Amino acid sequence: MLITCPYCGPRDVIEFTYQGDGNRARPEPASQNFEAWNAYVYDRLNPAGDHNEIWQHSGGCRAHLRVVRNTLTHEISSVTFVRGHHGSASRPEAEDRS
Amino acid sequence: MSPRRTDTGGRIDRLKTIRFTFDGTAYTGHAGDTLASALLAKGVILLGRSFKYHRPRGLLTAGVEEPNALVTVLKGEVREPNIPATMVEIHDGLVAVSQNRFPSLAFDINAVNQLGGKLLSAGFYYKTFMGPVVGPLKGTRFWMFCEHFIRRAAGLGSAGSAKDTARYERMNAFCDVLVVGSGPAGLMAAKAASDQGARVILADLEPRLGGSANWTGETIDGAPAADWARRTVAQLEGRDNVRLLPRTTVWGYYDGNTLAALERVSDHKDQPGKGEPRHRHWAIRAKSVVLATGAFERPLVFPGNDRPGVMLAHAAERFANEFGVLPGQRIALFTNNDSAYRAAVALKKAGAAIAAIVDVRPEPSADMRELATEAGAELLAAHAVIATEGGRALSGLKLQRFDMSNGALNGEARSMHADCLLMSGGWSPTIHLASQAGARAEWDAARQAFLPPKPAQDGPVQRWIGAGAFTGSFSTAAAMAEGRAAGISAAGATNTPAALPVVDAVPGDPDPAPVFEIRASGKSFVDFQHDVTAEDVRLAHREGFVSVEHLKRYTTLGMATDQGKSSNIPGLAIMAEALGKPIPEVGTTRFRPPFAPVSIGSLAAERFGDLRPERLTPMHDWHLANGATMYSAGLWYRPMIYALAGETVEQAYVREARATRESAGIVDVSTLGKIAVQGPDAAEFLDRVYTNMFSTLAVGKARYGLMLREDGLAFDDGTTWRLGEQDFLMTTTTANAGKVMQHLEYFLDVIWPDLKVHVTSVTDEWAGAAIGGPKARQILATCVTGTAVGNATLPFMGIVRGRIADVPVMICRLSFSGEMAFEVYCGAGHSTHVWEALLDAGKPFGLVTYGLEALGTMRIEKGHVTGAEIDGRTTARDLHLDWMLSKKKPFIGSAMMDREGLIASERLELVGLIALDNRPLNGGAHIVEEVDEANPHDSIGHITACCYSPALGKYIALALVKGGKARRGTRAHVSDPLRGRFGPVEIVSNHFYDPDGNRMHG
Amino acid sequence: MVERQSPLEPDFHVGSHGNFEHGVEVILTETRPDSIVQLAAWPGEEKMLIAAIRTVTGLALPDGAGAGVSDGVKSAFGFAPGKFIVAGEAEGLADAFAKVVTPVIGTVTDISHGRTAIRIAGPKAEWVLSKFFAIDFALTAFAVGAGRSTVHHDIFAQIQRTGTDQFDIYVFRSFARSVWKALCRASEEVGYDVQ
Amino acid sequence: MMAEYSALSLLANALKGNKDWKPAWRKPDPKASYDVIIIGGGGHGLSTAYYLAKEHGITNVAVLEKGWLGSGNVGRNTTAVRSNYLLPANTRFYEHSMKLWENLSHDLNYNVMFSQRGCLNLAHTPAQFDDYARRGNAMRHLGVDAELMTTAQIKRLIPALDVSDSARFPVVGGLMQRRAGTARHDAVAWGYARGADRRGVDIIENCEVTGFLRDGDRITGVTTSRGDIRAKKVAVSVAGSTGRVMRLAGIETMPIESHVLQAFVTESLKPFIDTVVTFGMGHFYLSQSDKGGLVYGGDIDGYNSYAQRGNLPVVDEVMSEMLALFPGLARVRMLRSWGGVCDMSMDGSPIITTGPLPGMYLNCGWCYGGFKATPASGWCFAWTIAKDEPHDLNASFTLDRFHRGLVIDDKGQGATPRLH
Repeated sequence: MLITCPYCGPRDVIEFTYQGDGNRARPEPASQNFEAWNAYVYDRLNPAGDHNEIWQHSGGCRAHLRVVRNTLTHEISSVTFVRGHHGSASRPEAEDRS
Repeated sequence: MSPRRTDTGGRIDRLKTIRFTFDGTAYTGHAGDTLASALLAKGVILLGRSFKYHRPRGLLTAGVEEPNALVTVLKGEVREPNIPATMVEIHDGLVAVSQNRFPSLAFDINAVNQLGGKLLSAGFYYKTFMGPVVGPLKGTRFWMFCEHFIRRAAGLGSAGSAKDTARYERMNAFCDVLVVGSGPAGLMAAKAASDQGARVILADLEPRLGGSANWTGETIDGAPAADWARRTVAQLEGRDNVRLLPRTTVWGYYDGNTLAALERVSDHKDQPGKGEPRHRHWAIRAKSVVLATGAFERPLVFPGNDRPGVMLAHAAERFANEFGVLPGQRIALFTNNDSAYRAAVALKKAGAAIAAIVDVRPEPSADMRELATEAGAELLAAHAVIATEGGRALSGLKLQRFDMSNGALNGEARSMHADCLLMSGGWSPTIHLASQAGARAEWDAARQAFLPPKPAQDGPVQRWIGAGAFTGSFSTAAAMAEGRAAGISAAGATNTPAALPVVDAVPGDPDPAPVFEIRASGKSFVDFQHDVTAEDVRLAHREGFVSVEHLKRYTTLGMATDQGKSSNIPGLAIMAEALGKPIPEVGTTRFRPPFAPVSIGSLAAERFGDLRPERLTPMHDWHLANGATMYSAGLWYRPMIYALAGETVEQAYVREARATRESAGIVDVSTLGKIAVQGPDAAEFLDRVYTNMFSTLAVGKARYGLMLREDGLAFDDGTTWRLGEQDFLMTTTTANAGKVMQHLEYFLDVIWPDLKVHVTSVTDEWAGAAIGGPKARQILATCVTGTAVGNATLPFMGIVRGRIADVPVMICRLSFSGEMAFEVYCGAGHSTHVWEALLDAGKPFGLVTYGLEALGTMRIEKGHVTGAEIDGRTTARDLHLDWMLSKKKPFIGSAMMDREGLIASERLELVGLIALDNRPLNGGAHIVEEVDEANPHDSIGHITACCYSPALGKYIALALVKGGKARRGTRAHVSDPLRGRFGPVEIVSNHFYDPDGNRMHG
Repeated sequence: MVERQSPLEPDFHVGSHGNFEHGVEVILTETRPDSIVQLAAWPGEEKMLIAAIRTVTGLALPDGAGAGVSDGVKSAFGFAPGKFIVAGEAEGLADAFAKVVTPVIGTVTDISHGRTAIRIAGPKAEWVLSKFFAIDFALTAFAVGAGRSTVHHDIFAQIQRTGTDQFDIYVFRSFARSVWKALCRASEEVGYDVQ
Repeated sequence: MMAEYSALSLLANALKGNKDWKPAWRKPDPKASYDVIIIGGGGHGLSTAYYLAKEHGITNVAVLEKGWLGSGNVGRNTTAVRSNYLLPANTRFYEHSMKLWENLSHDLNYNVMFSQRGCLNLAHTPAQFDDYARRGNAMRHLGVDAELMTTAQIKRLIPALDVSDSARFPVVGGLMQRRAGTARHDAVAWGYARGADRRGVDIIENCEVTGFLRDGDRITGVTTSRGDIRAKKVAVSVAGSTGRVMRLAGIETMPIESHVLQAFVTESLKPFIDTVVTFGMGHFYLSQSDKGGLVYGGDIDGYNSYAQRGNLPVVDEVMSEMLALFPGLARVRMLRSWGGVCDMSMDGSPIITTGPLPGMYLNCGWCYGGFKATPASGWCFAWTIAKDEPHDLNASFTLDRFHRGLVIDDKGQGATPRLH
């Protein structure tokens, strides 16, 4: 499986660490809404189909990526930085050279 | 030259003689021979024994799909079992032996299994061996008794335990177009794609590229097809955008067009070159893939079809044309299609006598009749072979008239003499890789075969393109046209018409008659290696195992080393007939990697003999040179003890710990995780990450911190030093360094992207030496320049910068040992220099080096926790660290840490233990209220760490015990049935030694 | 100043090794720069940081992910969004950057001791590296000067292409000896020199 | 009622050319309603049906299987059976399973080839040896067999194992459970199917559940590809597809992720190893099937998947660990690999419970442990369905334990399924 890192370009899955379900919303740090906390920590959508998930390019630029991947076919339809990197030094080199 | 060897033709070099042995007998062959062709040339017909009935078997095929002729190749003590003789290239000194026979291939005791016959029918073992309900053999015992013998009768070759001395390697490759298969279609594809400037890789599992061009005897552009192939290969070799990979089996089609291939680099050589691997494991990331993998010929199912001397028609053609070997002198053919006629002619040309062509079809075409005449063969249309004769080698066969409309046999049976019978049951495209890629095969009634799906126009991105026999285009001309087109579009260009090489091929209709089995009395084999007969398939049907997967699993059809390459379709056909359904409704199995068996060594590749890298501290060589016994901790190596001559481990660590508490000791702490936390929001970030406050920490001071997981359980601990307003140095435990780093990065990237904080691993930047003991400060005073180290300048948890032996150092006064102690950090490249300077300064004060054991001993005496206590199941409260849980702010885990399960009484809590019987304790021992050595029960906890405490003069331990805090001052017992250690202990506080910390505050 | 100790010492054997009788196709060495600095810009401040690199080193770092430059003495390349490695044969590069890279722009982290730089050069350098790293080393995909962050199992590596057939590999010091031994072994097939 | 299987019936049939064997189970059409519907014709669903009939006399039961019977993980696992867990809740449950295994072939009149050849966990550092001692002692304090082995004893038991000091991770000892072993996985599914069928249970293949029939909150049946079927009780036993089926009932999230786990088998070999062995410095387990193939596996691929196909990194990792233990196997060849979809729960332990909706019963979250659990899982689930309350053995395998902080985390990894 290849994941196209917005910074590093297409890389083998061996370079990435799976960080799980990207739909989970972490409550405000001070929140006392325990149901929300429990849902955030333990409950998963786990869809059969497109899955919004987080991967860290731990064996590369170490950025966290928001990936939409089909759990039935492993087809990846989109990869973006979780944290916006608007800086010009974040464009894939490939684009600059093609 | 042997009588079976033709004088000319083929890929072999008749001038080069190769010497090898098979089952201890010396043979000769020629360069270019496979073990199969060389033995066949010598008239060796019997090459193996079948799995279940141990029936004698000869060659069925000439290639990778061979189910019968499996051998073990020996390289000294190292064994390579189950290799098809058809895939072994002979070289001088090759040693091969046959398998699954005792005492010999010719006489095999287990052949008695054949008498078992119907008793050993499919699935018989599920119905018996259950044994008596009572007595010594009840339960599983009787089965295990039988199993012992069954296991020894089963199995093919033997694996060895001698370490393979060969080298294996990985190769990561990237290309625009990967072409799998180098037949006419593949060669055309590679050529066309490379013409477009694409980066091309062409792989073929055979040593010689060219595929069918090497043996069909057809001519291309007026020259023998084999010559055309050679010319084209030479052309491609010259292009630097093309990589040719002969002897390379593309076996796996993984996600994202990642394909796995096995290159047999040096198996065919007497000796590999210096540093040359035996196998290379290619991971190929291809933009697009051309599958030109050809097709497999199918056997016909009839009584005695497994007798040595019965072979697939194209295999005989290959042996004759590619290796110059005749599989027999007097040959008969049995077919349901035209392709066998070409084989008949080829063998005739090669010098064999063709006894007859037996064709199940009533009216072979005029072309075929002509070919039969050309082959000098009697053509028996509407006939079938109903039996074969001979012992361990074919001597003749029986025929009868056959009506393919109803499968009926009629008329007089007739015998015929022949020493070789060639069969052809039609062809099945090699769609395995496409199937791995997720393609659903489609049944083609005309071809009587599953074909790959046609590329969908509006479908998703086309990952692969097919060409040649793979798509069901069995004619060479069509294959070449498809190959060229596939190569061009794979390269992303548009196809333009161009003149194609002119093929002069033997005529033939690609569609076989829908005949798979001749039903007559006697064992008719479907899966040759596993001895699955047509009757077994019908039995599976009778018992309801009718879905294709049940058929496979119940009869083991297609589960042998050939994975059913030649048996799947005949098996399906017989089941379909039993069900009265068309074949596609029985279904086909999804093929899974690998296409053909792959050496495990190649998959381990560079990690064979080197599973994990060694992680070394900067003082590693010094430790080794100075008598340290090293301890493997994760990937790190750390000194365990520095034993003096004759010392036991306990004596050594007791001496080291005692000396440290009496004067001073020094230990390498470079493995501690170190993370630079920098930026305007660094302090705020640490407040959120740690349970306690860090924003209040003054510059030049350090603080002990505790982290929880989101779920509220303890995660990691360590000290963090504030080096500047926006600049912190965090330390973590050695084991969790990587996990903590990812934890921090996750929160910064995903949860709090607004925080301006950078985290960087600087574990390897700093070497660390912890020096502790009553004399520690004096020692520093004598060697540190540029700063004072007294209480005023360097109070507890203070940090100063100075120099030792002209090297800049950073010193923090903190203590794990419980003594007055300092951690001295310097650039890793200067570590040994500083370490030795400290030792020199320490000599007059009796400074000793100490290792992990003494470190552990002193931490147990102090009751500090490590990974043994922070084990992912304990809370801060369980470890009496609740004083660190800030009430002033939320932090990671704060919302979850008070859930009912985490604050329940009866949780395991940290306590100290003192052995009342003054005997050593064991890690992992359990704690009970009442000892019951006979049948231990009611554990209330376990020991996490233990030692002999020189400070207390007792054997002590840390333990996690149910409601432990409340049990302090009470008695319990260790219960360690695994090691027979039982005895009384006193439960005490985990702070055994200097609980008020007077010594370290000093 | 005290000479720095190389983590490779016991396994650093100058000379020809492996299949060198058939020609040496790879040269392995340790570049030992005095300074290796990691620079990281806050989002949006990358251009300022690139300017700072020019001020301190005179290197004109091209903009763009993974872009880099090397003048033979000093090198700089991007390895992550807004993050750069600068290496040079001068002590105290970190201090020099600390003066120029203000907290508004980003952070400076000295890793001069923490990383070991191994250089592999020669016609078979790509071939040998491809035995370990799953990235495309072809010149068309990996330009001279450019940088890459990648990994071989447990070993994280930052690689800069400092020539058509020359690569500088930055690895964590504690892993350097394992990496070195693996590279030597993998080069035996093609014959190699240690210099 | 079909004939008992025995050496005699085998002989009698052989003499008649094996023409009289009857189907191992009927292929009935679904009735309009049942007392209990079990969704999932895998090992757990079939054993649940079997014990409902055998232990509780509930025989008006249908097992609905979407594809072919046993097509899920019962036909895809590496067949190890053991009860060597650390935490009491797991140890007790798996030990109950072990006791059922020990009599299963007789109970089912079907040879499931349960072979108690032992399971050995290798330790590679003194600290790990103590960890295994803690686990072994925990087992012993619950009456489960366990013993520590020295390196020398291990070398005698597994001659091919590399126990040299030069190994990257030398073997310093191990934890052995003698009563552990392996079984023939398909036979377990077929044996339970035949056993349930003989007691009147309808096993309905190629019958996909497409939705739930409800009366308000209450589940009253299912809609299927073969029509609507009503039932007093509907039990869900579809580990691997739990998320998909629960979604049909309107339950969007679960404390479960579906992950693909790969397994491998080598070509058939003469007897090479007589026990199940696991590596302590990675994730690797190996045994040898009676046909001679070495059956082995490692970690899940580590990302959500329902695809039953894995990728290369795990393949390479597993083979590397295999050769670290058995360097003599480098030239032996991997014959086949496949993938199964695991229900990875948030603490690595299973869920067997009533609910979460009225009329519904749930069995899921088996992680790596499903096959060995097959008998006890069905036994406990049948009890829970019949009595509308859990048995002591599965009382702690609830769905709400996560939120309440009552997790059963044998590995101590927290809510990170890829680490369990």
